[in-house]
Amino acid sequence: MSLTSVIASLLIAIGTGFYLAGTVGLLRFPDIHSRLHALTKADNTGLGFLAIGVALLSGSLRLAVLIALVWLLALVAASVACHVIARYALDKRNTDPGPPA
Amino acid sequence: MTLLDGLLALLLLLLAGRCVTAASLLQAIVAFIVLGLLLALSWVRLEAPDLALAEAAIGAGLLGVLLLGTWRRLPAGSGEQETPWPWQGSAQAIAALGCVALAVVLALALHETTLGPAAAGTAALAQLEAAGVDQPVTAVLLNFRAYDTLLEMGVLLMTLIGTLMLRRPLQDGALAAPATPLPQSLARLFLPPILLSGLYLVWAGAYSPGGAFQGGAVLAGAGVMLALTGLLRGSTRDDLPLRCLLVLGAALFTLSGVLLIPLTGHFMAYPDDLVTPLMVLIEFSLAISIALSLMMLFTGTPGLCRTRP
Amino acid sequence: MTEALPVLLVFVPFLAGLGQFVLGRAAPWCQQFVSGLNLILVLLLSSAVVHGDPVIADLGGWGEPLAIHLQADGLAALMLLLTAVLAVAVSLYAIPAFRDEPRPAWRFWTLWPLLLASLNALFLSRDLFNLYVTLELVTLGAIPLVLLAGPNKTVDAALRYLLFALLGSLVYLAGVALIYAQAGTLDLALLPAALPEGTLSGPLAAALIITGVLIKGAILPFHIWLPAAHGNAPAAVSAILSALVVKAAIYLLLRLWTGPLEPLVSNDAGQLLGALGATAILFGSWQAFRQSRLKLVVAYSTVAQLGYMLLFFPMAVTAAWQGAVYHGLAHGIAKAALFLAAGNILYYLGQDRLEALRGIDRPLAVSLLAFGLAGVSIMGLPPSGGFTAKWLLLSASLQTGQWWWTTVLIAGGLLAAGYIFRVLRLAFLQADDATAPHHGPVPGPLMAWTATALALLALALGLISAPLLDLLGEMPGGTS
Amino acid sequence: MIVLVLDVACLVLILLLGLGLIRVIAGPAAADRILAIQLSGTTTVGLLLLLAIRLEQPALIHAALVFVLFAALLALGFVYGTEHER
Amino acid sequence: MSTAYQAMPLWVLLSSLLAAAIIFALGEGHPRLRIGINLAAALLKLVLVGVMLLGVRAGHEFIVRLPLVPGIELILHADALSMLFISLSAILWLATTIYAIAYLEDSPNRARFFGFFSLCVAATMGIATAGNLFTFFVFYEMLTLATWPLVVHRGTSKAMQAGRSYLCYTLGGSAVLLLGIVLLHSLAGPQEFVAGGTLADYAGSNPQALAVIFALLITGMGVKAALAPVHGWLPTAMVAPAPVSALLHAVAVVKAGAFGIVRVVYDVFGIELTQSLGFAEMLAVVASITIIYGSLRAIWQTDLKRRLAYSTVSQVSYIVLGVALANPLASIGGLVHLVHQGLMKITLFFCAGCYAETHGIHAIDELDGIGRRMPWTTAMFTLGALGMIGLPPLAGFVSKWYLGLGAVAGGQLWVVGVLLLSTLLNAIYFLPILHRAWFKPPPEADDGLAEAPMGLLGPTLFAGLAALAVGLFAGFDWSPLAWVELLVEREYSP
Amino acid sequence: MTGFDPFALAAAGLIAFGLYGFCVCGHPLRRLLAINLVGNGVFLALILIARRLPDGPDPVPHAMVLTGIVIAVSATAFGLALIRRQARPEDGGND
Repeated sequence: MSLTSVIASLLIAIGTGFYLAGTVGLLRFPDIHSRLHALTKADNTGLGFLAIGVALLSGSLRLAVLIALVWLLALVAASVACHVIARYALDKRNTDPGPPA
Repeated sequence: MTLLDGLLALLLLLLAGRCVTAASLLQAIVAFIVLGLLLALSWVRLEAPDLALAEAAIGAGLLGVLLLGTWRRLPAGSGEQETPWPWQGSAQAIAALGCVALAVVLALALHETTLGPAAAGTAALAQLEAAGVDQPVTAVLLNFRAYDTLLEMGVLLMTLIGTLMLRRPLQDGALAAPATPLPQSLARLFLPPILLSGLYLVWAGAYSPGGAFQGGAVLAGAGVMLALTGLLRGSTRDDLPLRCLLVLGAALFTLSGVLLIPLTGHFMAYPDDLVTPLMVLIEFSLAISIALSLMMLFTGTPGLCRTRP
Repeated sequence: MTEALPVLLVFVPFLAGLGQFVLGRAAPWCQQFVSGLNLILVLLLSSAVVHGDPVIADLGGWGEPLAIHLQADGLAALMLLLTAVLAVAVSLYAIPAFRDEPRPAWRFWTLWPLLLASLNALFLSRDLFNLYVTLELVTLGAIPLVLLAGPNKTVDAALRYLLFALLGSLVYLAGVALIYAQAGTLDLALLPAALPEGTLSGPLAAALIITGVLIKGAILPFHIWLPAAHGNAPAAVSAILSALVVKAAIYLLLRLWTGPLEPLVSNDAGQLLGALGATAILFGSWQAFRQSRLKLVVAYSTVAQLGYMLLFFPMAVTAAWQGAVYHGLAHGIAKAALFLAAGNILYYLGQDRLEALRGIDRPLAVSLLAFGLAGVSIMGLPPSGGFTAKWLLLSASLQTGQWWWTTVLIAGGLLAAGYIFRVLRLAFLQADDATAPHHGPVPGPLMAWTATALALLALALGLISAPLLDLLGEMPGGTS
Repeated sequence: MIVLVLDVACLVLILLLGLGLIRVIAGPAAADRILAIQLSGTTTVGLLLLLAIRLEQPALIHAALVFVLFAALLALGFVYGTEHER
Repeated sequence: MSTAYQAMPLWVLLSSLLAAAIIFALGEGHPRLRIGINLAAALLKLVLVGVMLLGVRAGHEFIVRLPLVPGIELILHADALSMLFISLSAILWLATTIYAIAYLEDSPNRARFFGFFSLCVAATMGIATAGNLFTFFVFYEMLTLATWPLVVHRGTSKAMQAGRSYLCYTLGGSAVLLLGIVLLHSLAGPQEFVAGGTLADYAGSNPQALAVIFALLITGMGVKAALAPVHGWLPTAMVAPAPVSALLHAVAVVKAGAFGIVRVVYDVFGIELTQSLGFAEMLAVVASITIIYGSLRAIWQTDLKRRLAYSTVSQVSYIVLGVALANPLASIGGLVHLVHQGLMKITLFFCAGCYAETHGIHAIDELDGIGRRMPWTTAMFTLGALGMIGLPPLAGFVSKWYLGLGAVAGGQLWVVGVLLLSTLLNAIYFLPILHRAWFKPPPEADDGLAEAPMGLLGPTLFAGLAALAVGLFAGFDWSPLAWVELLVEREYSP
Repeated sequence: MTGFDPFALAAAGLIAFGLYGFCVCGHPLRRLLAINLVGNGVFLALILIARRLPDGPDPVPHAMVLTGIVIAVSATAFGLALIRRQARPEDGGND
């Protein structure tokens, strides 16, 4: 087993761990804002590690660039989504069920 | 990997059950959207990356947004606690029993039929050489069974006309621009990669997973994003160029099918030396029509225009 | 040369619809041209079919089992003929009916040729999946047409229609999937030979396909979407929906039952379908009798009349085959006439509540005549196409010794007389001057006479059945 | 070996996705459910990347890219509605 | 030429069908043109019928075939029996048309009325010339439909009530009839009307089926023929205008039913088969019951037209009785009554219409002294009434005489009793009217002589005198009696 | 192929759940979701069927599913527009 594989495996394992943290956070944190916090940060870090690991394994620069792009865009998207949801939650403080009247 | 498949299937079933039994409508919608994500993974597992792409663009892009947006438009509390009607309990029980029985029979049938010849499929793979494209699915869609695809464009056009008929009067305004500038920045940042990947998918359809529909759906997603963030707005004025583009795919498809009859002797057949360029041309025109149709199905307006600050 | 006819039948109206859409405003003359051309093409096609084998077009030239074929046999030719005749009449009727509303008019003149193309495509299709696409095309063309009467009034009906139509076609598609899994082809001509025997999926697929088509065809208990949709649409559209769109589903059932599904279905299934049809006849007629709005009476009448076509399945002899198909033709023409006549009444009165009908026989004599004449065919009284069909079905029921269908047929005719005469009776009543309702303009001659012409045609069908039944031919695969 | 790692990672991720569904069910607020969608989205992207390597299907990276490009769209759609009628 | 001549029944049919179509197309305008078309069509038909009558007498058979459904033809066929009915209808149509033109002067919806009127006659022609049960049914239903608008013509709620009852009875009846026809068809294939019947072969193998079919056919036709207990529609239909009542009772509807029964017994089952299976006896009993029951009910009616209506119930059954007795003499009596009753009853209804139109008289007790004010009308009424009672040598006597002879010849003496009782009852309900009309003093507001207008009186006189003539000149060569004798001779001598 | 394919179960389950949902749900949006469940189940079944070709997945069912998805999406979008319109009928007429 090559060094690349080992490093990649390690990275993937770490990434998966972050995912685990994110999910647990989503489930265990008490309110919406802290859940947001857990989710976006942990998950995107996890995705980052995963992406690097996968990029190492992909063995082609083109794909590696593509994977990097995936991660970068995911970061941007997640931050905007998180921001928008946070604002929404702050504005409405509405509770489920029921759409706003 | 079998374990993965099993888990996927299990989650699919859980979500489907949630979707129909959830007390809150939003819960049902969210369950459905997540089910779409899992379905995309299932397509991957089932060697259907084309469909994974389609599901990604449709489920996450168009359909999810429409579902959530519709939920927001409903009056408060609608679809939540439905007033029970007489015999509801027993009727539900009967329906449930019937559906369980159906599921068992269906599963057995599907299990039983996973072996056997596929004359049409074998023929399609055998004649791939002559089809002008390397990707079997694209070959079936645009050449072997192009007629279905053409009629499908008719479906798209007719639902679009129907949706436009539901538009309310005097609403030429854009979506109120979001309160923060962030979404607009996001849209501006994402627009080029979305457009690029959409066009790439159309192009790639000839030899790898992708195609007119996947590409068109991604392009439509770009439009949805622009409209959501207020960069693009619906307009009540419909204009000729837009209408031309909406029917471009179907018209080009039909006309090439009809006009080439003297050369080929069959409707919707293509001469050997022209087949590849024609396929690409038709694929792009279809993608444009699909993208615009889906986008306007979203906005529900006959026209679109840019919002100038 | 004749191979081009099926292709043209689909693409002439299809391109006309696209052109109309691009044009952006109503151009009724274009549709008159298209419907006329369509009729000529169908006549040419029928003459080709009656003189020999079916006309087949291989799309793309890829051959069996891969390519989609268009095929016109006697059954398809008859349905195309019905469509073409109604297309001419409805297109003429719609000129004055939509004259004053430019935007709905544009949509109508766009959607209607597309729907015509879809119907033609459905009747010509020889491919199980292509039939799914055309079924969807037909319903998704029909629903926006329903909305033409004004979204506020019709949105509930359209939504219900859409939901049922979608469910129906997906259930159908599930059956198609199972069929493909076993046979590896979708070509109707190859399927009977390609389907293996003794599998679980075979009957299941047949059941799914039939159920899906029944939902689309608004057969009891799946009829609940129909009355609202047909009763609220503009008259020209109701005529198309009742005469053609639901008929298309039943057509499909006849075609599949005698074709690819033939080895998969049993006599018990036929009896079950017959029972559904009988229930539809009795229940639909009874409901029609109870309605207080004219167009709902006519719409429930459609629920009932569709049931007659289902009586073919338990009997499955040539007389029943001819009777069911001929009933489809006669009902199509007569029901279109009824809806157009009802549309004229609505146009004049501004409403169609039955109490408002008192004494309208003077201003609307021609429309009322059309209603009455078409009613004769609906009731199955001679001399009319409806009677010929009923006669054939009655003979079939006695021929097969299934006398219980005889009772249903007779009772259905009497119930139909009940609701038709209930309407005519009101029209003959002297108007109560004190409650004279507000009246709109009297419908013009084009509106009045297209309805009457169709009604007369429905009667004439009773006299010219021989060549038409000749065109239809024997029941496919039938022994008697 | 590497295959095993990928498989295990996939399994873990799909399990996490399943766990995240609890938020879909439990809520309580609408925003929580949207969060659950976000979580599933990111997890799916991760899974797609892993599967792209595991199944040697580079096209899946494109699928992942499409998912990412539309990742924020659902949240935007939820918050800002659909039609031009506000 | 020869085909055109061969197709005479078709032209007879079309003469009134086309008239109907033109009248509908003309609409409410052009009253003069409409009258012209009406009269011209009626005269044309008379001429055509005359030509055909000569042909049939010379032994020619007119037949037109039109394939309708595979295996089934629409057959128009003129034989001697048809001619009996056709001639009656053609003559009375002319009279009724003139009468109706005068009667409905200035009333609304005349185009509709005359359109359906012509349609009604066309249907009657079709029934008369039908060459098989299928064709018979086609026109039988057409008659039902064409008569309904006439019954409800006045548009009052009472008229609507009558229309509904008419439809319920007749459509129910025709459903039963259709069932019978289809059953017969499935048993024996397409059957044409042939003297002596065509079903003898099935008597041995399937008598139960034949019994069911016979019952269905007779019940279906019995509704129109107003056999008890399915006669209920007839008295209520009296709300229709007088020409319609005349048409319903004398020419078209009830006669169509009776004629149908004659056809079924003679030309489908054949007399021998009918008798051997025991159907004839039952039919005779039903007819007798109807005769007595109708007369009894007539006695208690105070409305003139209702009394006449119950009289019709009773009198039409003479035809059925004649056929059911199944011997030549009784058959002559029954068949000739088809014509005789038609002429007498139309006279009576024309008179009733004259009374109503001229003086607004509907009830019998308003008729006091009417003979002085309307002597001509009342004279005709008297002729008709006495004929109905059966006073020699009037038309009714001829019929009853032959029926009685037939009963005696057939050994069914109880029928003679029925006839006598019926005559007595006829006298009981007609003579008081005559007494009132001639011998009671008129009410104080007597405005002297006030005869009905010529348009009404003319047809009345014509019909009354015709009724008189067929009785007086029954022995002559061209009388209905002679024709019927010829007919029966053909029927009973295979 | 000895074991039971979990996706076959999932496909059957999706169809059954969808039908059940259509039967018992009153709200049109829920019914629309249920219909889409049926659709997804059918598509899943078709893809399963496509897999049994020895030399690579059968492209015909794939094409069928793609066509089906387009139809389902456009019809669903139309249905959603109808539902939105139904939810606020008071907003005036056509145009």
